[in-house]
Amino acid sequence: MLDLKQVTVNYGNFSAVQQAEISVEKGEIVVLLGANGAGKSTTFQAISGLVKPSEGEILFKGNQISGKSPDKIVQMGIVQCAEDRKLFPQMSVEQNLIMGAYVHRKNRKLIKQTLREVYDLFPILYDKRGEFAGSLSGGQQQMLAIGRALMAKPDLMLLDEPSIGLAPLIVEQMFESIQHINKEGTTILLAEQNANAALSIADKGYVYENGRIVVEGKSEELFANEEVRKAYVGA
Amino acid sequence: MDIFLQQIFNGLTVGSVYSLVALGLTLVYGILHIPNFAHGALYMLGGYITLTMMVYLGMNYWMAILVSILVVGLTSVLMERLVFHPLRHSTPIQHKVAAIGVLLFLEALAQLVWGADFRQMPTPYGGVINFAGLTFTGQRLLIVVAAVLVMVLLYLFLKKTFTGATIVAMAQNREGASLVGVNTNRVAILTFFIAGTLAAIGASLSSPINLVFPGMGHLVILKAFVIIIIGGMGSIPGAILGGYILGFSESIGATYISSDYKDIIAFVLLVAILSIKPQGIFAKGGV
Amino acid sequence: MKYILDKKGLLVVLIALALLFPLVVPNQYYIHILTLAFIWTIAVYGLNLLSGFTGYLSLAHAGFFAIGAYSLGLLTVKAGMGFWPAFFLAPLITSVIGFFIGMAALRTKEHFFAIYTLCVGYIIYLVIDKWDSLTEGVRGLMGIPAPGNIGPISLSSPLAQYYFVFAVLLLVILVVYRIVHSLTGRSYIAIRNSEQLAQSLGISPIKNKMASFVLSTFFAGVAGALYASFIRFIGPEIAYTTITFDLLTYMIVGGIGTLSGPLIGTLLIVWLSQNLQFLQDYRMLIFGPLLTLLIIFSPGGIVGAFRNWQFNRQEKKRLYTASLKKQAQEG
Amino acid sequence: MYLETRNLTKRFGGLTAISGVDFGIERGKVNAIIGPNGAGKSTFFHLITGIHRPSEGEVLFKGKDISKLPPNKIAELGVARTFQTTNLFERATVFENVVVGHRLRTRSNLFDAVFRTKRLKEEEEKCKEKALKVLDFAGLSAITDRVVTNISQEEKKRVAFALALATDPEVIFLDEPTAGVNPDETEELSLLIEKMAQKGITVCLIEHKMKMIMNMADKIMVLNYGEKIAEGTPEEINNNDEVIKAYLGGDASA
Amino acid sequence: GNTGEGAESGDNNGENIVNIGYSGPLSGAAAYYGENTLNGLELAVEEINEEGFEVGGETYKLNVVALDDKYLPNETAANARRMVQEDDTPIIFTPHSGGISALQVFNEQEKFLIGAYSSEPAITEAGNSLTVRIPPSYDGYLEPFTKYSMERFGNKLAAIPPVTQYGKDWAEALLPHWKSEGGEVVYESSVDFSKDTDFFTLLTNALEEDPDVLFIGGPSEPTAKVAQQARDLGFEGGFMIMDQAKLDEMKNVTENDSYEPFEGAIGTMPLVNADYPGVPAFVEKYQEEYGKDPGSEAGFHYVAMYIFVEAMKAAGNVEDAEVIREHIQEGLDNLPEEKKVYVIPSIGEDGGFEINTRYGSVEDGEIVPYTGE
Ligand SMILES: Nc1ncnc2c1ncn2[C@@H]1O[C@H](COP(=O)(O)OP(=O)(O)OP(=O)(O)O)[C@@H](O)[C@H]1O
Ligand SMILES: Nc1ncnc2c1ncn2[C@@H]1O[C@H](COP(=O)(O)OP(=O)(O)OP(=O)(O)O)[C@@H](O)[C@H]1O
Ligand SMILES: [Mg+2]
Ligand SMILES: [Mg+2]
Repeated sequence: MLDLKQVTVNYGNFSAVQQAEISVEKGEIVVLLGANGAGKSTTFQAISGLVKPSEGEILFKGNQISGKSPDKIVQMGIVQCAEDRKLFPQMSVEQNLIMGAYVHRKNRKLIKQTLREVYDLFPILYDKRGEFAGSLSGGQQQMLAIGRALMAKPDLMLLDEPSIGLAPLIVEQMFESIQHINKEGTTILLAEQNANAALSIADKGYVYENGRIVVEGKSEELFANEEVRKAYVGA
Repeated sequence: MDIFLQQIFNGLTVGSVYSLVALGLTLVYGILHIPNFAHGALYMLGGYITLTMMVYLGMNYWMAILVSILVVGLTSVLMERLVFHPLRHSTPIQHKVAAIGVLLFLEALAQLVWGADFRQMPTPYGGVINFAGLTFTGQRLLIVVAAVLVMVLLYLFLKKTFTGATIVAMAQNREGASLVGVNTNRVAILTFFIAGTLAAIGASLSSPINLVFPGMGHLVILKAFVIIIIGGMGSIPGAILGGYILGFSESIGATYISSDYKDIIAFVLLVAILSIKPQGIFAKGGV
Repeated sequence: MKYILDKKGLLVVLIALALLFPLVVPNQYYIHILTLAFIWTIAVYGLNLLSGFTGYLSLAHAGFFAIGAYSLGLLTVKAGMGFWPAFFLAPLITSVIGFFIGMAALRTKEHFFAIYTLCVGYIIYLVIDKWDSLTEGVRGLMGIPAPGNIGPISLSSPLAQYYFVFAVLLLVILVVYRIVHSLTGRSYIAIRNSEQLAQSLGISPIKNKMASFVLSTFFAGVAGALYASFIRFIGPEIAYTTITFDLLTYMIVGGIGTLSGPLIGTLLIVWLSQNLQFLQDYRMLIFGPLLTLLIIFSPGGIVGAFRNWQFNRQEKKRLYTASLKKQAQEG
Repeated sequence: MYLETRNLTKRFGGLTAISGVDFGIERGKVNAIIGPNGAGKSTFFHLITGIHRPSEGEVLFKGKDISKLPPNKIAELGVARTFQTTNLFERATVFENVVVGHRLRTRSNLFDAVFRTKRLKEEEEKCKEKALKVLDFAGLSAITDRVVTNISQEEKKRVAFALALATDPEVIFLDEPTAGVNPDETEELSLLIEKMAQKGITVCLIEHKMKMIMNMADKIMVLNYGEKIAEGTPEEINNNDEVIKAYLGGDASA
Repeated sequence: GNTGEGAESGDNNGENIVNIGYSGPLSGAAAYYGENTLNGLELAVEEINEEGFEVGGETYKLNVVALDDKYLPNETAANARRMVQEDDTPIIFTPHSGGISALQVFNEQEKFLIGAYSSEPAITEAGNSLTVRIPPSYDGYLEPFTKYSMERFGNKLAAIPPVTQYGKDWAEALLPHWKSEGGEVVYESSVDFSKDTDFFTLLTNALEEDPDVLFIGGPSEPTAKVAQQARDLGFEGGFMIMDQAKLDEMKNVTENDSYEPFEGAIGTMPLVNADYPGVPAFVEKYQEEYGKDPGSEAGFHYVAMYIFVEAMKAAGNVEDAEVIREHIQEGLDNLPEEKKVYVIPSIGEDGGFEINTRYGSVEDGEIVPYTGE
């Protein structure tokens, strides 16, 4: 479904991602692991079209998408849920969600229905639907960000560290939700530091180190890998 | 009593023009996150284009305004593309200086093309209407009615349409908007176009009661700044209300306090408001 | 942070150039232009201290400049005071007024501060303009004396004034340099960076912001007083926003928040706008776009561009040596 | 009690972010605050460190009410803090960032700056020494001259610690000091935090990483919807039903 | 200084060139005014250069060095320094009192004449020996304006002059005179054309006092707007129009290009309607060149340039400002009749041209000369 071939991203002189090779199959949950600054978010930004790779190509369902603008990429079915959420703070929760369905703006019925699905998934958002997004706490905002991404009915959802700064109970719920979303048919590419939780729901993983992918494999393989265990699972 | 009502009407006229200009300014604030110092130049351009269409090409008033809307809108868009878009990652202060550059350029251009003198814009609505001891002129009534109409339409557009909502959304988080699939370039272009439109309408409506000249933008732009602060930057209702507040405070202030000091009244009012509420009266709330 | 002016050698060369200039090029016009440019530079240093180092963009600067100029003008012309006492009082009066305005203005932040001060500047202009009985209003104030003699040295010739203004400028640069490179200056920069963080580090924002604001108005007052004694005629237009925008432009073009930026920016823009004079009425047709392009292609101003270049070079070097080391270790 | 809050309450409009919290921080210990997102933990810190004024109640530091003091005065009393998001001066070096941290222990003013007085020179020296010392303590000696933009997230966190330490605090408040840091580095950061505590600095931190909290904390308070729902040792908290229900969930080791 | 060997008469293909300086607002809000003044100057120079003029056996031509000063005195000073230094200009024209004041600081040392276009009294009161004030002082208008308006309309006056210094000076001279003639000033305020977007507010207040006559002025076009809006608001009295505004220019911005709204107005005689000998030729040339009617500022600069040239001829010197100044009266005397766009018999003690002013009033939609009878 998604293939990154030899993708390199530079910020000025500095090379944040080097020759990344990633492939995601339909229906999978794939996780990118790595320390801070390893290059996970940069990879996501490249896929979403927010930064331009200086080398390599990105294929989505066989079509070249690198160099396309972010809105085109969303229309093609890739939606990112960014690390810093990027909500519309002065709009209500519901308006945020509706904006998420921007690509389906012609189809009011679909929007209504998806909205109901999202509220079912995150009831708290329903309770707070009239409040400004900016007044939610960190965890609630994260749910809203995921909910907003779901509103676009993406084929592939990119989740950048959804568990950051969330309480353990919420993290648990979050991963359950992600699994649930995946079961509904959305392919998921996830960046995480919480390797333990992430690998337990993922099919496959890639480990970044200083912008390079150093290890890749099935979740079980990564769990089994001594190096990875020591560095990221922390057990 | 008569004079009071007459001054209320006078304030309404001026306030309408202020509101239109301030609205454009406040909309663009959402994209740039700074007040666009070159907005006054668009207003000036609006006056000249309408004038040129009427006087040199013999168009009727409304056709001329339409052309003016298109030309000024496109100029505004061009300004976004050539100046503000490349500067989107830089700090507000740089925007300000770049905008000053644009302003100097447009004023010099107007002077080159149309000369530095005052021009009179003809109006088909020159008639005077006396009613209940009050004096209206057709043009003044037109200003008030047209401005209100334009503002209502704009408000509905922003509130009720998806495209309108994207303008609001983008004002709050540009990257967030692009992540939900909004073509942010297009929205920026649209916003600048609307701002240009509002400036052109404002200028075309008010020029017949004033004059057209290269410096005419200065008349309104500083006041528009005051307005969007009183109204809370980026707030649409704030800009509308602020425009009328300023219009009234000028006409009433000139009558009951002093006409020589009416400018000071407006600015002192603003400074007082900000001293008490550093975020402006209508801060928060968005659209 | 390696500022260009840190390099003592360069500084000495520049000073020598400025000192020798009138002797090598005895051109009244150039001397006049340079003297004026130095006066603007002093004002820009004030603006930069507040806007560049403390992070509060003031748009009332021309107002304070005018207060300095009018203080000197009124004290000498109307109160009959001698030049020197008036010259020392003028910046003090400016900073006292600055103090009270700062108390109110500094409650606001960011754009609000910018627009607040824009309005304050406008009010200052209106007051000067309307208060005829004191300021002579639109007529302007005439007959301001040139600087009085210092002992046997006369300061009335343009050349003497050039050196006098230059000396004041050097003093201002020295003072700004020392402030920026002191704990006080670091506190300002900390506030610019994050007021909340600075405050939680025990730095009092209000005290430091006030000090920076007052100092900034003080320099504006010095520049204004010099202006009044140099042009010897002042009108309300020196308080107008266009002058503020000029100062702002000088600062941005040179490089905001840098030590040499104000000097470089002012000299460059003054030079440029004089050289575009042949275009007469259409000067702004060229100047406007030039200014905009400069900002687009070098947002950090001239000094900023230079520093970026320097920074990138060092960074490349560092990466290069790091990779060499790595190779050596691996090899 | 060394530092305590009494009936501390903070309302934002209609929302009560903190309601009637009584909490005591013990000297020389590691105190932790946990709770679900939006429980009011950061707000609680803001109240103690003066960024917000309480709507009700008071904050007593060594018996003195500090709830009406501005943050800088509180910092002078020896209360330091870090923020949930690190905001350093990206274009300056690590050293330059930290040097200003000791400013509050110096007296030199504009006059000293302009005339380069002896006092200024001495105090600058003092600040520099302090900066080097805390950088060394934070394990950053090797990168003092690097520009902050170019260092890693974990290093930035350490710089933020160093900055707080440079104020010579008696007590330090850390808001999610290890958020967004991988497990390996988390461990190293917790070692650093423990080292602070050993040095005699009272530590109070907000964290979601339970394993770390359970290992490190001497005392834990749990907030939920702005209210204190539990307080006690790690074991007590771990076995508190209400806490499990509100916060920890089934698998507490996540 | 220009004490060197007359670089201004430097050979240029065997031609001797005298540079004439001009510093005025060529950009910004006052650019229109600046351009008008410069146009008059340039038109005169163009004519003079067709033949050149002879001084001490040599033929000279003129060259105008015009610099923009944006109305700022410091820029005027810088421009003058430049022109004196680089072009050795013996005369520098400047059309605003701020600039004039800034030049008076050093023009005597640097030895150049100021062609001062400003009726600000302080310009001549300063006692500067090298300043020539070109426009007439407005004192001459007070008497006839007052007389005419009082006789025709009544003695209640509302004064709304522009906020410029000129407007203030005018008002300060006019109002006492009006009162001394038995009139009453019922309203007094000022209008700022650079800031006011609409004059209805001001006029509503002024007309509330039921005046017989309005005193207005400023640039012609906005002044016309004020008059017209006063009519809109039902004002039926007369106008006294400060000499800066010209009735003919005011007419251009009316709805149907007529004097009708200004019925009963008294102002200076529009240059195009004046009966001075040089007017017809000048107006024709000016229209040809610039496609519009000349205003008085153009006319004055035109005639002043001729007078200076005549003075140079009389002095037998093109470079020494002091000598030229001494011969200005001769220049006035020698001015050819056909160049007399204004008739200026003499230059006063204070360095100001003394002019016989003419007045015009609007009666039945026509401009008629008013002679005071
Ligand atoms: N806009 C930018 N300009 C310059 N460098 C950048 C930029 N964005 C990221 N970087 C650098 O690129 C590298 C990779 O960053 P990235 O955000 O992709 O890492 P990450 O793996 O997502 O880390 P984290 O866990 O902190 O989210 C880092 O060193 C970062 O400092
Ligand atoms: N300045 C403010 N104005 C209005 N409401 C606020 C403000 N600051 C915080 N809140 C609200 O107070 C509540 C507590 O917020 P706080 O940031 O203290 O939570 P937290 O426990 O730190 O959460 P997290 O773990 O997500 O950081 C939240 O509902 C938040 O939306
Ligand atoms: Mg990331
Ligand atoms: Mg928090």
